[in-house]
Amino acid sequence: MSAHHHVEGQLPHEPERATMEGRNKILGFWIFLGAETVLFGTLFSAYLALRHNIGDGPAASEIFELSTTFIATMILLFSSLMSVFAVQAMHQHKVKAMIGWLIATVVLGLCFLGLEIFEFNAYVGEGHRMPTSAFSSSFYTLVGFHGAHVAFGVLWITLLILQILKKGLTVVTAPKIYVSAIYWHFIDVVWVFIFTVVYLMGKVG
Amino acid sequence: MDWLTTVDHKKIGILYLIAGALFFGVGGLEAILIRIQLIKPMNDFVGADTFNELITMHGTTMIFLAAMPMLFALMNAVIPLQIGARDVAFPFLNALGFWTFFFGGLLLNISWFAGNVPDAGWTSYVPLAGPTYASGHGVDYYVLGLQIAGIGTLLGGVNFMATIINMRAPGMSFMRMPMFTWTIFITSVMIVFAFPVLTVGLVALMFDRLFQANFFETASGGSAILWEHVFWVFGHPEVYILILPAFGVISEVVSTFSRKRLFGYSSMVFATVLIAFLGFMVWAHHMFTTGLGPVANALFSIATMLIAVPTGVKIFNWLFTLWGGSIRFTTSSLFAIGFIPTFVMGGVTGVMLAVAPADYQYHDSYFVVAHFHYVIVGGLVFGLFAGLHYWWPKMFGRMLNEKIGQVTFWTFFVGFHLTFFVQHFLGLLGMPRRVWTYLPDQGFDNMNFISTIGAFLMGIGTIAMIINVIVTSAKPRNALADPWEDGRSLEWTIPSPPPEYNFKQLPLVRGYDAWWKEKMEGKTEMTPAEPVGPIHMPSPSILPLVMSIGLFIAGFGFMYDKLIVTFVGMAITLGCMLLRSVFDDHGFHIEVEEQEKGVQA
Amino acid sequence: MSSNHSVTEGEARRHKVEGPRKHIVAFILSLALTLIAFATVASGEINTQFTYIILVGMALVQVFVQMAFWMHMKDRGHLFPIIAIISGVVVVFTMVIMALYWVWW
Amino acid sequence: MKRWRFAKRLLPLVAGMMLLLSGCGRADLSTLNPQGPVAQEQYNLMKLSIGIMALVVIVVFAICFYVLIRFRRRKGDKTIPKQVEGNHKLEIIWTVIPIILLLILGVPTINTVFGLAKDYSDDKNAIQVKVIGHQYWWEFEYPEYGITTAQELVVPTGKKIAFDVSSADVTHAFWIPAIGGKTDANVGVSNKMYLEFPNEGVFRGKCAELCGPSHALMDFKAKAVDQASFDRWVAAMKAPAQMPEDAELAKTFENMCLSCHAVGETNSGASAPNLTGVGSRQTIGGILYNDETPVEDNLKEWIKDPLAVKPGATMPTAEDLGLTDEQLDGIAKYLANYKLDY
Ligand code: HEA
Ligand code: HEA
Ligand SMILES: [Cu+2]
Repeated sequence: MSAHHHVEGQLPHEPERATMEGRNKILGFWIFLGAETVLFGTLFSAYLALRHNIGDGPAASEIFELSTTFIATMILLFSSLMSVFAVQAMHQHKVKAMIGWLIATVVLGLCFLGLEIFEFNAYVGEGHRMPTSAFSSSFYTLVGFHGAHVAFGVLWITLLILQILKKGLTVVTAPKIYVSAIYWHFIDVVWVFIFTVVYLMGKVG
Repeated sequence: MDWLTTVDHKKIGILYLIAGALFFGVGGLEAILIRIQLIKPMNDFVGADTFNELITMHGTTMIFLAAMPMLFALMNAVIPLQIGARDVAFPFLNALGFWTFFFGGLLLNISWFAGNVPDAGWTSYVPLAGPTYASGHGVDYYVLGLQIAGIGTLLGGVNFMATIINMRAPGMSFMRMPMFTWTIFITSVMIVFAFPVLTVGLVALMFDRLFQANFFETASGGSAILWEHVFWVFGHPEVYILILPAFGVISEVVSTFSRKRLFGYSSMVFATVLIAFLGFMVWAHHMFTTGLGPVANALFSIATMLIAVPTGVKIFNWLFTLWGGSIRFTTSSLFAIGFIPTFVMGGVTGVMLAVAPADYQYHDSYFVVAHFHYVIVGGLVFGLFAGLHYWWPKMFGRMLNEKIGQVTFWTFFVGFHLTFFVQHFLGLLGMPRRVWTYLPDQGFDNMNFISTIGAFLMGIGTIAMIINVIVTSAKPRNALADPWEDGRSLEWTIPSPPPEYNFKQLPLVRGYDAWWKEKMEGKTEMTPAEPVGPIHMPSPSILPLVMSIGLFIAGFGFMYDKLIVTFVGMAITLGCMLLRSVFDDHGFHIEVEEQEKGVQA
Repeated sequence: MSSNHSVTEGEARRHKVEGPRKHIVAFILSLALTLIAFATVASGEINTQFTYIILVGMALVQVFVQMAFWMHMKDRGHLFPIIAIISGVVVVFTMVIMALYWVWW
Repeated sequence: MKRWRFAKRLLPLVAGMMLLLSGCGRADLSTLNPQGPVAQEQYNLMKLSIGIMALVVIVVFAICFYVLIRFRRRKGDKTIPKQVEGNHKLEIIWTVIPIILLLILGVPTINTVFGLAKDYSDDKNAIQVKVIGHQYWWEFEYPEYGITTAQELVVPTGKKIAFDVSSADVTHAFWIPAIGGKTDANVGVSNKMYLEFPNEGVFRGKCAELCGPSHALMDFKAKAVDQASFDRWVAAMKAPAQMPEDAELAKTFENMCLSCHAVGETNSGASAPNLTGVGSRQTIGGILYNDETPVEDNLKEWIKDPLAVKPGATMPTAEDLGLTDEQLDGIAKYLANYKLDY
């Protein structure tokens, strides 16, 4: 009866875990995220230690434009949701829907990047550059590292969309989609902290 | 060519060994030059600048480019075999890790030829290593070289963590893993959580040096102490990353050559985990004199001392493994047995250093140099020698010559104690470390002379080992599968050296010391856990090498501010990543008939 | 055989129906938490110490929610991911404490 | 052959070392020969810890040797020893005993940490000294007296000396081994510590943090004198600067040297060591001993080519300054005779 569920070529419910390679990839990626946690944690520590050392430059509460970052936060949150939907679509083997969600994720990611570039640009206009003060250096490094992660994520997911279009959803491509989704959520989680610790707390003083 | 594209963990292990040995030679040569300079007061064998370059490169090379890769050599050579796997979880990443390490190390050492050598100590404290006081490119080599090599190490850590979690043979639960596998597992965990800290520190230093950032520039509100924190948050776990694998080697060697089960296996596991955990909580013991205040000093003192307890558990467990055993003295077991008292001497001076007020006296004196060479050379290097002699037949199919091995051990052992024992007293008598010379008549002269003599003996020991390797490589490959006859774990169940796929059939593990258990029940091989069948293998790839070359080129671009070069380098690396992502590696299969051939060859 | 069949079928169906809702709830929760944090700062009425506590609290809850639902950490078979992240967090925690400790005292 | 020669050379050396160790090193340098209460306290901790460590090492060595001798494998021995899993009683013993030993060590450690962290910077009875590390020399400022000296710290016996240690360029560390442990000289922040000098004498000080090529040569002296002598020294330091008698030479000295250095009250806050009374210091540059070579020669050697004495030093050579030999001799002579009576 159920034999047709397991015919050659039919994908299991969770295609990302179907092969040893897939399971390795997911586990390895989680471990990598553990390392990333420490990476961002160190950047946060440096930022926390230096954020009041503004030298001759502007202070956090003077330059931060909360409305922009709030919108950016919303965008990133929303794109995280899109990415969850993509994985769900994958589990249901709805390839078209999945690609749709992924495209939404990427587009929102690009919007976020655009906003961030716009924001940095404004700060630089106000004399807040990398060499301005210890605060500015640690700020740009922390937020810039996050931005670089977003940019990498956008490229990566775009590439995956192309691969899916070419090769379809298989036990080889599925783990990549799954892993990239986890990566995307992780970036979102980091941003939650950046928004809180850098922007909101910076505004409070 | 084969070697440039290999993704086979055994071959990568050998590559790590060759590169590590090469860098050990370089670091050792630097050590010899250091010791020659210090042989007598006011010596002018090398100048002050050169001396600082020598100690910096000696420390950096030895730790990152000699010790770490040789550990990775053993990890690669042994771990998949010990857990009954055909390869690591990510063979491609494994190759990539090796090549990035290698090119990072190369970049660092090219500094000798570029005439700009890092000279701020292996700890590169700012402001001395900052843009103002180290305006040449010396420290840039340190920053970029370590950054690139660090990527390789991090990849290795992720890889071995995943391998040990996911790739164990059927029946091998965590509490049945050999002790060496356990220590490598914990080491990998520590690598994963410690190296990103170094990455960030190096990024910050690089930004300061290349883009006028102000992390450590006190004039613009930066903090020099921040660097000390970041360095040691990484640096202290790093020293346990170095020693834990050695602990693992000793556990294996001691138990094999005393024909006894490892005493207190579960407490050993627990102690390893505890050491790793505490290892992350004690970094400020390198900063007692920095001025952190009495509360921090007191807390870090106590936390540091606590590490003595789990370490002691290990020491006594080894001693009681030997107790009641039937101890056979080979080069390998000599090094392991030499390790125990030597490491204890280094460990107890560590606890002395942990006494913060006394450390105000010891800190940055030769006492510290003595301490860490006792734990690093007397611990880690002895462990490496023990491990290399122990697993050599498994790696190369040939037994190392025992007679030359004994020469290696005795010259190295005696030379070691001669070199470093007196250094404790040099420190106590008031000799600071990192001094390129010293005035006569301060009570330092004789002991420095003794110390230098010892260093030469260690050099002779190392050369004996090299001769041994050369002599051995001319012999036929005739090592048995279980050449020490008392092997206990899975690597001794397969031919030496193992075929490409390691295990024709994955073994079924029925208990701790899997192979020993079968032997005791009179079996001559493991029970297979799967039928004979075609074996899937990953394809070799040149990409890891090319990617690392890309990073290497980008490193130069960063350093000399040539945007195009940076861009080309990064493009090569990213392009390779793209290729890797787009073209799936389907690998190939080794069919059953070929497997038969493989065994005969 | 047939029971096996119905299980998979049922599982798949549950995923279909329950899945999105769960994630939308997580999304709304995140949204709400962000808004609260934002409002706390924007209103500017509560004192600094207390604001910090609220902010960090909100962030932590939100991260927990997202990790559990979106990163599937509440699902089975995520023991090692949890260990990986928690160990990372422990390391980070000691560092952050140290950074703060040494700035304020 | 060669080996034997080594051994022959080594033997007396080893013997010599033993002698040396029993003497615990120079009294003005060794940490094992404490000359003040701070070093004494640290030495007490060192002795306690060495005692505990010796115990641990002896136990481990004893078990080790016993095992190695008792349980060696005889040739051809094929017996399989009993496979022991562990022994809870033993394992508890070697967990608990180290903990106890560490407690014995930990309690005095904490006490001393807090004891040595006492801050005397507001104490009226303590002498305040601001220590500033420079590449490669030490500046000592006495804010209460408004005087500044270099390379030779002068302190009265019997009083607490409260140090405020910082650096002008890179990290250094301020260390007088025989008197007490070191503290880092950081840039931008200062560290407090105190020392006491119960005995008169000159003690050797060292820089203990790598600070560049001449880190090894960044020595200084700490001279402890009695209170009366100290008062005379302060007075002499405050007296008007004594300039070269020869007007021409005075002019040269002023133009060439005082652009960086200072004597007396002139040019305070200078970027190079204060030269007041340099002739009566024990060393020139911290490392050229005046009791081995006459001060004047040392001064000449230094002024002629400071870089030859201390690689990386920032002082220009006589040639770069355009000093003639005559001027050099004159300045050296003048400085050699610039002595303080105290
Ligand atoms: C492999 C490397 C390694 C290892 C294993 C260790 C192990 C230890 N180290 Fe070491 N250490 C270094 C490498 C290492 N260290 C290096 C490289 C530096 C200098 C870096 C630099 O500045 O360049 C350094 C410096 C260093 C310092 C800073 C000194 C200074 O700069 O002022 C301190 C201070 O606390 C310290 C302490 C310890 C302690 C307590 C241990 C403990 O883990 C030791 C534990 C072991 C034992 C104690 C022995 C066995 C135990 C028993 C037999 C039980 C009974 C024992 C007792 C009750 C005491 N180390
Ligand atoms: C893994 C780490 C490691 C190892 C193995 C060693 C090994 C040795 N070290 Fe090292 N050392 C450090 C890590 C290490 N060291 C560190 C981190 C520092 C601090 C640096 C700093 O202050 O920043 C230091 C500092 C240091 C100093 C103090 C310098 C100073 O403060 O001024 C001294 C001085 O004696 C010294 C000596 C030695 C000696 C004699 C050896 C010997 O054991 C070496 C023996 C080996 C050989 C002699 C090799 C011989 C072989 C050949 C010559 C053949 C050539 C072969 C080929 C090319 C294949 N070391
Ligand atoms: Cu340490």
